[in-house]
Amino acid sequence: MMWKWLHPYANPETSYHFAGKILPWCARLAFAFLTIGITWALLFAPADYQQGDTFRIFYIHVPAAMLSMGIYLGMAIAALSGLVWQLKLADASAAAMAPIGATFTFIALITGSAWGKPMWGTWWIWDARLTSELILLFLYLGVMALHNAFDDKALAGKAAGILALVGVINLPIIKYSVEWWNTLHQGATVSKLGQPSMTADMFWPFLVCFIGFAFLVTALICLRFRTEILNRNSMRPWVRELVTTEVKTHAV
Amino acid sequence: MSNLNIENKATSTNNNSLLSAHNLTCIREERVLFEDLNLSIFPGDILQIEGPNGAGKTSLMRILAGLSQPYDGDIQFQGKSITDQRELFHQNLLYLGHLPGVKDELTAQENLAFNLALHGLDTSTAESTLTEVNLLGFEDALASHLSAGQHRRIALSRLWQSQAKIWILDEPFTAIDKLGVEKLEQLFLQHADNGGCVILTTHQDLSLPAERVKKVSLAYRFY
Amino acid sequence: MSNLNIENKATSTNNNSLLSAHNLTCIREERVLFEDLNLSIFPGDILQIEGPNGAGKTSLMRILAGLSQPYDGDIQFQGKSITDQRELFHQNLLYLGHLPGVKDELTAQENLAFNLALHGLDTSTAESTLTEVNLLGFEDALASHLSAGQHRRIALSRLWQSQAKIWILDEPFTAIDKLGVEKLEQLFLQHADNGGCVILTTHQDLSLPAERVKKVSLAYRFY
Amino acid sequence: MQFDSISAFIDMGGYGFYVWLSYGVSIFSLALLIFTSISSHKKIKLQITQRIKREEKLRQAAKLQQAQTSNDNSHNI
Amino acid sequence: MTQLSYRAAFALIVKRDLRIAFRHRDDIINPLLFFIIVVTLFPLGVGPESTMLSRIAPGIIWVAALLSTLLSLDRLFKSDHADGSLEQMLLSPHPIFILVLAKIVAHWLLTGLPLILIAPLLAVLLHLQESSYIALMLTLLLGTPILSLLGAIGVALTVGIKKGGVLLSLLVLPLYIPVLIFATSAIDTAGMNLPYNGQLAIIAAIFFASLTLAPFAVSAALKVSTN
Amino acid sequence: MTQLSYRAAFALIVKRDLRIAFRHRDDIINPLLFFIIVVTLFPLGVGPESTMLSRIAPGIIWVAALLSTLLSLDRLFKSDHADGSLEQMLLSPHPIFILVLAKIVAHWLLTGLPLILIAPLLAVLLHLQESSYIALMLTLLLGTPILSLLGAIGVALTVGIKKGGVLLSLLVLPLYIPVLIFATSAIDTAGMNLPYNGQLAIIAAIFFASLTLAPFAVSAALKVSTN
Ligand code: HEM
Ligand SMILES: Nc1ncnc2c1ncn2[C@@H]1O[C@H](COP(=O)(O)OP(=O)(O)OP(=O)(O)O)[C@@H](O)[C@H]1O
Ligand SMILES: Nc1ncnc2c1ncn2[C@@H]1O[C@H](COP(=O)(O)OP(=O)(O)OP(=O)(O)O)[C@@H](O)[C@H]1O
Ligand SMILES: [Mg+2]
Ligand SMILES: [Mg+2]
Repeated sequence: MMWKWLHPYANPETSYHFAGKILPWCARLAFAFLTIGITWALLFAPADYQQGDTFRIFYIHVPAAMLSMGIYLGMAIAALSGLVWQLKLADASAAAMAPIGATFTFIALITGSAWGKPMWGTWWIWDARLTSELILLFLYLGVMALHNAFDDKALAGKAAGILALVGVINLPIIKYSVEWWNTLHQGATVSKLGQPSMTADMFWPFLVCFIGFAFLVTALICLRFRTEILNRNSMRPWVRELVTTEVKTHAV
Repeated sequence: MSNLNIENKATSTNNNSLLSAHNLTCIREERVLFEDLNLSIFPGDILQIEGPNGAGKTSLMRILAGLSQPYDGDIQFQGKSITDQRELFHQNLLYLGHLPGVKDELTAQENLAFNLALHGLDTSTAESTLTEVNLLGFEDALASHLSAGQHRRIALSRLWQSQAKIWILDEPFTAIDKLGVEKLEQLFLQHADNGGCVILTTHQDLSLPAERVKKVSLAYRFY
Repeated sequence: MSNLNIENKATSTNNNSLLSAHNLTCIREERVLFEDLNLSIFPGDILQIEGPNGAGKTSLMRILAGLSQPYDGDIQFQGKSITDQRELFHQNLLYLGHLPGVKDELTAQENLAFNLALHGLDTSTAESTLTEVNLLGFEDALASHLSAGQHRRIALSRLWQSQAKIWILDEPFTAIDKLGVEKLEQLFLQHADNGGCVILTTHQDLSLPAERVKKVSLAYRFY
Repeated sequence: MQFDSISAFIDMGGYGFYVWLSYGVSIFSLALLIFTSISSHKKIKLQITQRIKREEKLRQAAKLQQAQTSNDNSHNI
Repeated sequence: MTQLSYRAAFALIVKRDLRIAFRHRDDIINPLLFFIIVVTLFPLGVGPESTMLSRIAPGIIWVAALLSTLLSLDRLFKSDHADGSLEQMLLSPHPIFILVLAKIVAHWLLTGLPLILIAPLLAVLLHLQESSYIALMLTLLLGTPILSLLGAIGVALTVGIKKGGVLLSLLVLPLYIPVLIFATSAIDTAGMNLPYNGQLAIIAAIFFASLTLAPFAVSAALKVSTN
Repeated sequence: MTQLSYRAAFALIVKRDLRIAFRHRDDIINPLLFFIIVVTLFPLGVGPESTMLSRIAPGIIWVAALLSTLLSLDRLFKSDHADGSLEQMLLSPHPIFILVLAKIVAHWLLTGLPLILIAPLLAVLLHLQESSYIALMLTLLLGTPILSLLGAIGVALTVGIKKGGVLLSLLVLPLYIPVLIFATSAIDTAGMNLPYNGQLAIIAAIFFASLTLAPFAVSAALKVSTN
């Protein structure tokens, strides 16, 4: 069933154009939501009664942290379908997601430690959540390095797909192990900064930011996905035609 | 298809072929090496794949052996796709590539014996087989202490014991001296006469009777 | 010395020889490969070292190039020992061994340009030189993406630009197709005519005029 | 509006450095990601056009070569 | 032609790998020496106080074990790939996962086992608490096979890549982290005379999971790498 | 034929090595990531308490630096030997120590330098004392070139040997120990707000000694290895 639905989009040319069509809309929506959301977060949202204005980091940190994990899940699903059903496009989308996910992981780490310094008095502690996020970054970098290491993009997709899957099996184990390890040595640090009960005037800017980031991610995936398709199909006639006509229209 | 010149084309319904390739296409680095190649090999055939450097001979041989996946197309062993009967196919296949697969840390004899055992063959004749390839006196020498040609001879010695029907040999004469080349050619002939087939590439001329050797030439395609 | 058959023996006082070997002995794994070998090469010579696999051709070539030390004996360049004038000798030497010395990470052109620059030669002609070895269109391809023969062609392309007098080439025709072999042979002839000399091994027959090619044959010694 | 003045906005209740560091790094890394994504898309297109041009050149060279070799052959025969 | 049984094919490959390693006996001794040297670097780097050393001893021993396994991973497929024997094995008429499993077992026999045997000595050097010794041995016994199994996936993925050396560590070390955490936590717990069955059970679970899954991942990866 | 000046030959080889590394950009990033990952393994192994981590931080950072340099040493001559380019360089009409020095400098630029740049970040992760930062940077600046120089000797000796990987560590790590000891002692001293010129002076002396002697040792070793 899924086959039937997927079939028209399993054609690289169709997917290329489809991604090209939704890309500008996602980009516009992302821009709109993010400008509103960030202005709201920085200027209009109230300061937290305990954490003061550092709470404004929340509006970036949490969406980034959530997306970093969501993208990994998406990448693993894409890699699985690439390996099992030999969908070449799934490999391409997995390849497109890795750098985006890595960037969001990086942002979550940096904003987290910039929040940690005023709140906990240190840039970094070896807390369960922090550590597993750091390891998530390593997993992303491994997948990216493997993608880069192969010249043949089809092979690279398969190899990186295997790694992404092994990583996804590992991820819950890591999370679990890190939590256990941490509680054994010292009390949970996270519970101390238990989530403040969020008020509506904090929740809405957060939601707007989150949606904005989600659209940005979609737009970026479309863009990189198109690049990957071109890279994998560069000897196809339709790619040649597309590129030459584009060059001509640019020249005119 | 303009550049392909295949003398023994066969329809895919012909089932007494040992190995057949159907509509093979190979693309490397965006260059099409060959396209819609069809090819059938029958017992008794000696098939030489010709072509200049970079034409795609090695790529074709690796695809035929099942080591690489073609961009498109399908390989059949006795009429069935090789992916569906990998183990049976490999029992009937002997492939030697540019790399001889000889371990430097083992002696000549150990190398041969391992290769034979891996294919379920009797290893007790390993020593006498090495004599066939002029390695008498080097049975116990580590492969790393042998010259380029002696090294390759270890790999080639498997041929004398092989019970595989299909031999795929990528430049088997590399670094082999003239006497050795002659001996190998005789062996190919004998193998073909016994109902096997040989697919090989070489840039040297074969001294086998011309009517025994079929040729496929791959031209060099620029785009 | 029973197994050596050296056609152009020269006394060691003969000083217009480009390269000469005096009483060379090489022992590998307690086996004497050759003993008291004397050998002189003059401008205009093309010297083919013959012998079956494992006779010691590569060992001899490496000793002549100064890469290995002989068990006994001495190599002289223009009458003086090469160890006393390493840099001058290396300016006049081009050695290509079994390993081509081509970096997989560099493109064909970068490989050639580096080799030329290392010997103080003009690198601007690198691109046109690659055309000589039929690598037109592959200048910017990474060497790792080329076929076995194309890979070796990159290494051989140096010959077209070389200003070294002495060429020592160990099986230069490995993996090279027929047209390529022909072109190389012409180049050797031209180099010899211009006052250089070529020392090479190959298991193929040379198609050069027999009177131009001098031969040294190393027999295989069992003890 | 939560802030009275621009300087209060920049100061962020004493946490300016941390807040602006977070926003700065985030915006910078996202901008970098967007930039590299766009530029690699352009680069791949450029590469393909270059390859098409080079193939054209090679095709002509091949034709020339073929013409020459067929001449040579006719001599031999 | 007789078809080899799975057992015979497995034994054949294990024997061959052991023979190659014993031919260069250094191959067995060197990872061990590396392990010892890395462990001894720490007292030199962090100072010789015994209370602190004994605190960090489990961590150091396990990190050194990870690194020394990592360095020896190359032996698994790399040299076989470089000289073409891997290709020949993939072309042999046996299921690939048998060959893969045999190579992994040989690797563990050559690197994991010696490591376990030498570990008590290093524990003495680092003043490990006496109550932790058994936990150390048990975690090593269950943990080092996991290192070989997961490492094999990394090697199989990078075997076709030139200079995969450091890339390999990037791929493999994150996968090793759970083993590291549970093992050191078990040893620490044992040091406090508390029961550590929980951690051991989890390590055992990881072991069985990787034993069943890794050979298939490795086979798939090898097919990709040698394409 | 014009003879290249020493300077030009030196620059030619440095440029080539940098280009090869930049071609696979991973070659620069990966040793760095290895460094980071190894450093993060320790907190996972020994536990997250910040006082203990800050005590052992200098040792961990330096041991990780040693190991990451060690792993990248292969790049120095190994691949050049495997494809025959080393032979060709030895046959070039230049003094060998020029070539050797050029390759070592390129190696340091590609591995030592990035390490120095990333070190402060890792120091943050390990809660290094604030007063130690400058000492950390200075010791790395003087120490990492020594690692490349001494490492080159080890690689040159093992380049002809198959699977020299772990043998290399055995040869090289003992040579690195003095650097490790003086560097960590300098950082510790700085952490106590005491002067550490003495240790720095010794490291500088080792640096100059190895700068003058190592290239010759390497040249001699290479000649033996390629015989
Ligand atoms: C480098 C440091 C940090 C990292 C790597 C990090 C990482 C994460 C991750 C992975 C999440 C999970 C998102 C999800 O469950 O979907 C998260 C959520 C969150 N983080 Fe952080 N964090 C860091 C520092 C901080 C600090 C210092 C604070 C506040 C004082 C903080 C507050 C939060 C909050 C409030 C959430 C949302 C919790 C939820 O809704 O589940 N984080 N962070
Ligand atoms: N690294 C080595 N260690 C020990 N002995 C060696 C080594 N290399 C070669 N030999 C011995 O030296 C002999 C000659 O080797 P060499 O490579 O010179 O032969 P060759 O004439 O070049 O042969 P081929 O035609 O096969 O290349 C070999 O038979 C071998 O026994
Ligand atoms: N690993 C690779 N990656 C990308 N492209 C490759 C690779 N190997 C070969 N190619 C490309 O495929 C083409 C054919 O290579 P192949 O090895 O099949 O040639 P061949 O006919 O065997 O040549 P030779 O006679 O030189 O061995 C080469 O020209 C090269 O452009
Ligand atoms: Mg080939
Ligand atoms: Mg030879």
